[in-house]
Amino acid sequence: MPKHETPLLDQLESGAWPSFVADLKRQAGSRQQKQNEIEFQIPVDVVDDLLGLLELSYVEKEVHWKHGGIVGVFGYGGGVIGRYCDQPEKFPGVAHFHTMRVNQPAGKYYKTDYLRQLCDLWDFRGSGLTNMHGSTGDIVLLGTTTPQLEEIFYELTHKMDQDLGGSGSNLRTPAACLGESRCEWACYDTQELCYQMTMEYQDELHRPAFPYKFKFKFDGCPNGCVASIARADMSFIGTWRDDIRIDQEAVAAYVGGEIKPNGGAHAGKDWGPFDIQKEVIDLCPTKCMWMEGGKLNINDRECTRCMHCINVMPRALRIGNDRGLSILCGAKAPILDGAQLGSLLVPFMKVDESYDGVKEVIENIWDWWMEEGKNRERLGETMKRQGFQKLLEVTGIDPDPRHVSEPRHNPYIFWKEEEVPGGFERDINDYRSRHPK
Amino acid sequence: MPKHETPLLDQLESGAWPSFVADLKRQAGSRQQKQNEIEFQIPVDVVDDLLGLLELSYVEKEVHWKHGGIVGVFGYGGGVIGRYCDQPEKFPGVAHFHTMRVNQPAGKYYKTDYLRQLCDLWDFRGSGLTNMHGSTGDIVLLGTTTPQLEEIFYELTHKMDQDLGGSGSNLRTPAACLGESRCEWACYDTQELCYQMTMEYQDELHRPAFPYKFKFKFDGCPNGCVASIARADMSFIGTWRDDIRIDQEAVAAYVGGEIKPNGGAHAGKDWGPFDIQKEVIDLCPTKCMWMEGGKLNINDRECTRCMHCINVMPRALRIGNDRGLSILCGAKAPILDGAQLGSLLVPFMKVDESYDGVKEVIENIWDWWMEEGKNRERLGETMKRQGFQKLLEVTGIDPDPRHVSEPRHNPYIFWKEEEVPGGFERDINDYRSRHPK
Amino acid sequence: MAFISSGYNPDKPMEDRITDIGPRHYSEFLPPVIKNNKGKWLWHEILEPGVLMHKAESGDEVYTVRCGSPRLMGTETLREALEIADKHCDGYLRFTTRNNIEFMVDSKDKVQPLKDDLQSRKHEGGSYKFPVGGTGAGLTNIVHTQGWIHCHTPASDASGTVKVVMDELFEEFQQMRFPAQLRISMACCLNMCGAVHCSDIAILGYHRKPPIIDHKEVENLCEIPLAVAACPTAAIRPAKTTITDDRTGEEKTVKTVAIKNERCMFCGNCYTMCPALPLTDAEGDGLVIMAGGKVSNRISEPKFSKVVVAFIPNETPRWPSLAKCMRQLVDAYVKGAKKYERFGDWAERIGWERFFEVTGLEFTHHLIDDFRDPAYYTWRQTTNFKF
Amino acid sequence: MAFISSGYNPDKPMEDRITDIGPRHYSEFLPPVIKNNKGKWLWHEILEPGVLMHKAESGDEVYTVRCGSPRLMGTETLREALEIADKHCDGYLRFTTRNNIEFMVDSKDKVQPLKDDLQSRKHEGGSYKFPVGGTGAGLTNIVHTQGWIHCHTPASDASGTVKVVMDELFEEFQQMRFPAQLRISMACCLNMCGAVHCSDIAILGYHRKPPIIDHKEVENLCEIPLAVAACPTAAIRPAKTTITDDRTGEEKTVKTVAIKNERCMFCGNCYTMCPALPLTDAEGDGLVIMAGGKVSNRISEPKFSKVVVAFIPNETPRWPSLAKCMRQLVDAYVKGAKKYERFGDWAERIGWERFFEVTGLEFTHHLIDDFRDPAYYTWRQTTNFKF
Ligand code: SRM
Ligand code: SRM
Ligand code: SRM
Ligand code: SRM
Ligand code: SF4
Ligand code: SF4
Ligand code: SF4
Ligand code: SF4
Ligand code: SF4
Ligand code: SF4
Ligand code: SF4
Ligand code: SF4
Repeated sequence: MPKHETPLLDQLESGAWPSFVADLKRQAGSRQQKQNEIEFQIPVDVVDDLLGLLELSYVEKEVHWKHGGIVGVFGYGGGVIGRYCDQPEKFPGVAHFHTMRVNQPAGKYYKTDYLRQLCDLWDFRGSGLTNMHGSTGDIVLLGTTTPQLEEIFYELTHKMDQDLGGSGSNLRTPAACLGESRCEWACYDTQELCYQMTMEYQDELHRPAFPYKFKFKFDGCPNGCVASIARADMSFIGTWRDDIRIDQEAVAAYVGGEIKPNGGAHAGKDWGPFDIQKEVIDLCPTKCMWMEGGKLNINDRECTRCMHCINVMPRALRIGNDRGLSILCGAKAPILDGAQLGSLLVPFMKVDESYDGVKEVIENIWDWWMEEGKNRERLGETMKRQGFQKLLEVTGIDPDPRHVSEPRHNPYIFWKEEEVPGGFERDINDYRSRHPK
Repeated sequence: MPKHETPLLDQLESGAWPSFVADLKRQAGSRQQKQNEIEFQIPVDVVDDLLGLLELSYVEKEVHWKHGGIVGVFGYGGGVIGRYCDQPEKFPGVAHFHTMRVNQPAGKYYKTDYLRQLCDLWDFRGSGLTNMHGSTGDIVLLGTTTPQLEEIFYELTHKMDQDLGGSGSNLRTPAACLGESRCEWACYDTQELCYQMTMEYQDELHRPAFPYKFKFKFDGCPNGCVASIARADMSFIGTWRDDIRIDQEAVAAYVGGEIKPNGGAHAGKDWGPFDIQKEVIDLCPTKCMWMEGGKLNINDRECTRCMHCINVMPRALRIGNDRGLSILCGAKAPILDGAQLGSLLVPFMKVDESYDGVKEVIENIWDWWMEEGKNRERLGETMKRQGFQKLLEVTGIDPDPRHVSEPRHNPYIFWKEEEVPGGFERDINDYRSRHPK
Repeated sequence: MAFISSGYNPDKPMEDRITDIGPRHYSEFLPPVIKNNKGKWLWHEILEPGVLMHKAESGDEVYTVRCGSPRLMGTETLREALEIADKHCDGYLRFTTRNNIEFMVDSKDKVQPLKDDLQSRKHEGGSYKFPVGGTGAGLTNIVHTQGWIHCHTPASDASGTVKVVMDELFEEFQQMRFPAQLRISMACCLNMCGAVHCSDIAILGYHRKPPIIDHKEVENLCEIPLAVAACPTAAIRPAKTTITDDRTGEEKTVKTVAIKNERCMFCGNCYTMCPALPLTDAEGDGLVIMAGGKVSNRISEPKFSKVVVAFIPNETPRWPSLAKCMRQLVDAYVKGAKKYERFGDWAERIGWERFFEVTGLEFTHHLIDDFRDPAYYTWRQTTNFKF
Repeated sequence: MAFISSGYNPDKPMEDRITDIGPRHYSEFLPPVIKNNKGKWLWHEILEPGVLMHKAESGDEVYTVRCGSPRLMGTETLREALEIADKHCDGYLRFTTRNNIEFMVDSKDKVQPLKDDLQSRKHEGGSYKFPVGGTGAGLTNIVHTQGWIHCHTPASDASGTVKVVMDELFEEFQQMRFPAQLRISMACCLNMCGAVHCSDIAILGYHRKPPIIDHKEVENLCEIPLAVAACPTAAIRPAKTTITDDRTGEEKTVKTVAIKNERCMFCGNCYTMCPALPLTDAEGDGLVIMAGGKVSNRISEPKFSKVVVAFIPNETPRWPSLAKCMRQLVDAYVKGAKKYERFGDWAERIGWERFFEVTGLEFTHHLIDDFRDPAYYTWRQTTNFKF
């Protein structure tokens, strides 16, 4: 018997897609069932009350959570999102309903024993509800009470060897595509770099000292499977600078129809026989490919490594051998000044085991942004406000046409005094000697 | 014997391109020669002194004209640009050196008797120097003295039936491409519309009542030979909405190499034989053309009338029959807020002899801009500041996807109160009844 | 419910404290076939919707079966997934960047039983627990956010809208018959906790009424200068007003803020800084639909989604207008786009004037950019348009 | 030099006054063959550089011979052109929108004598008076402005720079061997009196030093609030300062303005409003080169020119660095562009990173946009670039 009637939510149980309502009900039921087995540290009916509160929102079409409260674990400035319900009398189970962000392992692989341990912990000390995963990448544990926060943290660190992720004005939990672990296109080890940078900057992750949040994301190649270019203050995207490796036999096999194009990604519809000219060569954005004597040719100097041809013929074309990454800066969601995609700062950098190159860029940027960034100003906005030139200056990177999609079209150039012979100070009397009034 | 030594300027007499220095010297010489024939009303050595002053600028690399002075003819707020030299002792001939703008005939055709009359007038009462023409389109008479302004105006109006053009915060002299007079692509009579609008708005042209300058330009087709889209607050650009007329025999003649492509515009270099596929069909920006059975086909519904195919094969392809014009608004040079190109406001309008449609748009825009435009704010800047929606509102034009190159990517929609059920006023107590603190 | 301590001593928080240990190293969690072949993959193939095979230099193969998930999952369902992983996959599984679950096996014969197992599991209401799909040129999971489940600023629910849209388009999750991959995202407010601003189709919660000012609370709850500074359009200024004390009935003057309603575009940023400025409103709140964004650099550059529907009301619980709109968008795309053509590339190729025609959506003044200087660059500065 | 009255009576300015009569109606000035066939033209052909033939429905033909002009012309030269028109063209001629002169005849046999006549006329220094050319896929006249000849704000001379560039590229004016038409423009200051902002190549006079403040004059000559408002970057604010009176030697406090030099980008807009803020400076002033703009809607949309060289000094009288730079730009374009490809379309196709390589121009920080919000849209938001 559900605690609250949820006639509206019930209508979301039908339909093929996994129903979160069904899931919540299942969870609510299991808590009821297990209340004798487990000494739940937060209300048994937490999920029932969540359903009730949600139903109220479905009826009223308004949110019923209060503006977040500041709660957390000692010494950390992030990792917990405080949340209180505005109808605690009706729904006492969710009067407190804080979220904990658990730093996911890079690439989001798990062993079941680890996750089971987490489930046990979370059933015991929390609502049992999770997001696998949050948008930033964390394991999100949804809903617990204030007294449990330290307990959970203690168990996570002591028993599971596992730390919290970020929230607040600090480095947020970095995330990576699966990269080399299972992808033939990874130009560097995204998981390892993600792990290393997470470890290197633990202090920045846990103790907010930034003007605002800051995100790292690691994509192994320009396909962008972790969408770093859209949602990371610093995006690390794999690339290469030598030639695409061509297996002409495999090209012939594609042309001959022996291998399905694009790894079979279009198999659900009859698109007709594969046409290398139409499907690859004509679609190459730089038009740097051609067939000659049955062989595929690429003028690699003109290739921008967009991945299209490689995506279409993974068995014939492979990324180059001289691999590294590009760094782009400033991506963010629209608040405050409009959304940004990452802007290219470092066209190419090799990744070595010291990670010195990467760290230098990161730290130069942070030094500047921490000095100059206004309160709640993302890196992208500081870049907009102070200019891309400033970013180059603080990172010691030379201006390069690769930094722009096109040169400025306004001629409003801010010359610096030291660049102009004679400087800016002029004497009006000297001027008037040549130009009487 | 030149009055001033001009060793630097002299170096601009060589070289193939018509030398303005040679021209100035010739003019200076002729004034010296004719000083007994003609009772010059301004100094004989005006051009000599101009050469001297210019040489000084070439030596010093600084301009020697003072900030413009306010001079003009009675009752007009424009048409004259006051100009005084900052070295009047050394160069008394150009102590005053005002410019008069004479409203050119649309399309800039002339009979020699008219221009000869103008030359006589200008030799007599001015420097004899002209710009044929100024950038806006006027005949520019360069350099006269203040007392001559009314005299010249009197002679222009009484003897030449000719008025001044614009300057200052008013309607500027409208200009047109040659259009139907000599071009097969004119979609409306640019000269006539230019003339009609000039006459209709004489008051606006001569008596500054605007926040800033305002320009009309009239292009007969999207080739834009008077560059209206780049430099007119309102650009009138011819277009059509039915089908491109195809002469298949002429198409065949082009394909067969009998007619040179693009009217022979590329004849100076061997580009190889004409290839209709590569040169026309593949370059069509909408890819709406194809050959079938030796015949050229156009899916006119998808054509954006970019003119390319017509430009390449003028004898085979002709503009449609259902012609009219598009109106674009807001083009301007970079001062103050950056340059603008014209933005499409009216996709299509027929031009009838009453010109009511065109006038209605113009006047609605002026009413708004005169009310809302700030001092020295061009229409384009008012549009930017108040939004394109406002322009639609004041002109009563329905929003249309043709108004945008793409819909907004920020979701920052300014809803109006009347659009939102229940309006904006809400009662905090009512809110708190559902959402206790 | 007795409090059971973990061992943590609130009086000595630093005792035994472990901090800054970071996440577990991913290598602990890699299935052997993955670990052995890391960095040595040669190519992959999608064997059928939801089933990938990756081939390594060593000759090894890993088969991945991907299945959908509502992301919002109780431990019950999660444990069920772990069970499956134990049963078929030696106790390993992973989650994708779009919240699908991936089960990996090291030989082909293990695929079918795994798949059958996953497909067979359903909730009582009839929905799949682990529907297999989400690969290739088809629909994958909708990235989304908290909505009414956990956040304080949403203008709509996330889980509900996602469920409705995935139900409407479910077939496509298990098919690969789109011209290219189609990425739908949902964010429940303008903060856009996701890559909603760069999605093929984005569903966005949006408020349409300016904040209500709770004058009694502003002074207590907010730093007024921060609230003022938070507003991107400078709609807010400090103000004073007279209020009646709830208890004493006395009038008193308090510091508060005033909002120029006509300058507000409802972003809620002031509310983030000041809890006394709530926005939520049954009639005001609803959804904006954006389309044509992308993230990958393939063929064309990454790009922002554009607003194509200014408002869809919150028709709980099944948002029929939303579902209909998504259907219109997807159908028009599938009908019109060429192979490999992403949604936005298709819209740009046919032109936005055609886009509104073929999708049947209405073009309203709301879709014309009027936010700051860059707005100009989205107007049409050419005579090149289609009738 | 006695004053000779036109008939105007300064004491009674309204007597006999004729105003608002506008320009002459163009139809008075159309040559008969043009007038007879207006609106009935069928097609045209460029017979050779500078010579056009237009064919009318009636079968009539008009032959146009176009020739260059420095635009800045004395009546002497203008009268010479009129003579030619009388001799060959029944007393008609016209000027193009780019300041070339066009002589029209109504039959083919009249073309050669006309052309020969035009080509034969030279100034003493050797330059042509009426060089025939300027048509088709070649170079035409440079649209330009006043420069040191007549304006008060130029940062360079217009006529001189134009002469130098046209001399350097003169051959191309009489040839049609470019991939497409090439439109060069010159404006002597940021006011850009021309379509410089949308030219294939643009030469722009640019100051690089903030205005000198003539404190003694500001109060007398300027409305300080207007000067303050004129500054697009808010670099100017009202101020007070102490000056010494020229005559009396007394110190007095005057109202003036102060300028934050580091916020100034030298646009000169303050000088337009306030003569006491001159900018001109021998070392500061010079040229900016922009490229890749266009006006026509052909194939691609009209677009702005981009800054490709931040500064070229005023090397009077023949600006050798300017000439060299123009040569580099034109040569690279001619070498690299495809038939029909305008300068900007070529640069975009090869990518700006290649553009700087093939033109040999240096890419400096000045070329990166940092003016206001739209600057962001010119940075590179993709990994797609060429090494
Ligand atoms: C939980 C999560 C959504 C989810 O359902 O997954 C989330 C939830 C919140 N986000 Fe977020 N953001 C989450 C990922 C993101 C992302 C995506 C990403 O990181 O890749 C973005 C867009 C990328 C970016 O950072 O720009 C994002 C952009 C924002 C913003 C806008 C920031 C901006 O600069 O535009 C805010 C507003 C703010 O910071 O005040 C915000 C604020 C919030 C707050 C804290 C609400 C607030 O105003 O204080 C939300 C708390 C909800 C709650 O009660 O649980 N959240 N937020 C995501 C974090 C989970 C995790 O750690 O894995
Ligand atoms: C004479 C002429 C240049 C020429 O050599 O041809 C000219 C000359 C001046 N222009 Fe211009 N403009 C001339 C066509 C233009 C054009 C081109 C056009 O009209 O197609 C433009 C760009 C288009 C536009 O209007 O945006 C143009 C944009 C400006 C501007 C910038 C306006 C803006 O909104 O960005 C200014 C500055 C101002 O108005 O204060 C300006 C100001 C001036 C002033 C009046 C100088 C000033 O700051 O007060 C110049 C007087 C020079 C003189 O002493 O003779 N002039 N001016 C052109 C007018 C001749 C004619 O009537 O035919
Ligand atoms: C598993 C995952 C990475 C991970 O670390 O979790 C992944 C895995 C693969 N991606 Fe991806 N992509 C994954 C998210 C993404 C994202 C991010 C997103 O959607 O938020 C993108 C960018 C989306 C965008 O542009 O908006 C992405 C853009 C691509 C592309 C570019 C496709 C395009 O047409 O633009 C490819 C290439 C292709 O599909 O041929 C690709 C190709 C692949 C390949 C084929 C790589 C490989 O060789 O193994 C993998 C299987 C593809 C498939 O599912 O059809 N992956 N891929 C993510 C699965 C998400 C899911 O559950 O659906
Ligand atoms: C005479 C003139 C109009 C006038 O009213 O004075 C004119 C006349 C013609 N133009 Fe033009 N255009 C004239 C200025 C322009 C301008 C304005 C400008 O440059 O300031 C443009 C826009 C330039 C731009 O896009 O930046 C212009 C862009 C065109 C185009 C588009 C070319 C392109 O590739 O984008 C064509 C079509 C063509 O050339 O095939 C064209 C075609 C023509 C044709 C063929 C039209 C016709 O059928 O008669 C005329 C002869 C072309 C030739 O000279 O090769 N006309 N034409 C102008 C001559 C200027 C000059 O002396 O050089
Ligand atoms: S971003 Fe590239 S390397 Fe990473 S998973 Fe996607 S395709 Fe593979
Ligand atoms: S990666 Fe892209 S740019 Fe390079 S050759 Fe392949 S399709 Fe062309
Ligand atoms: S704009 Fe069009 S109609 Fe006018 S002259 Fe040029 S090509 Fe002819
Ligand atoms: S006018 Fe342009 S868009 Fe139309 S068919 Fe010709 S080339 Fe194509
Ligand atoms: S998008 Fe907005 S409402 Fe939704 S979780 Fe993020 S901050 Fe909260
Ligand atoms: S909702 Fe946004 S725009 Fe409106 S007042 Fe608040 S901060 Fe300003
Ligand atoms: S561009 Fe500047 S300097 Fe040149 S004429 Fe125009 S206003 Fe004067
Ligand atoms: S020159 Fe321009 S930027 Fe500099 S102070 Fe004057 S108005 Fe401002």
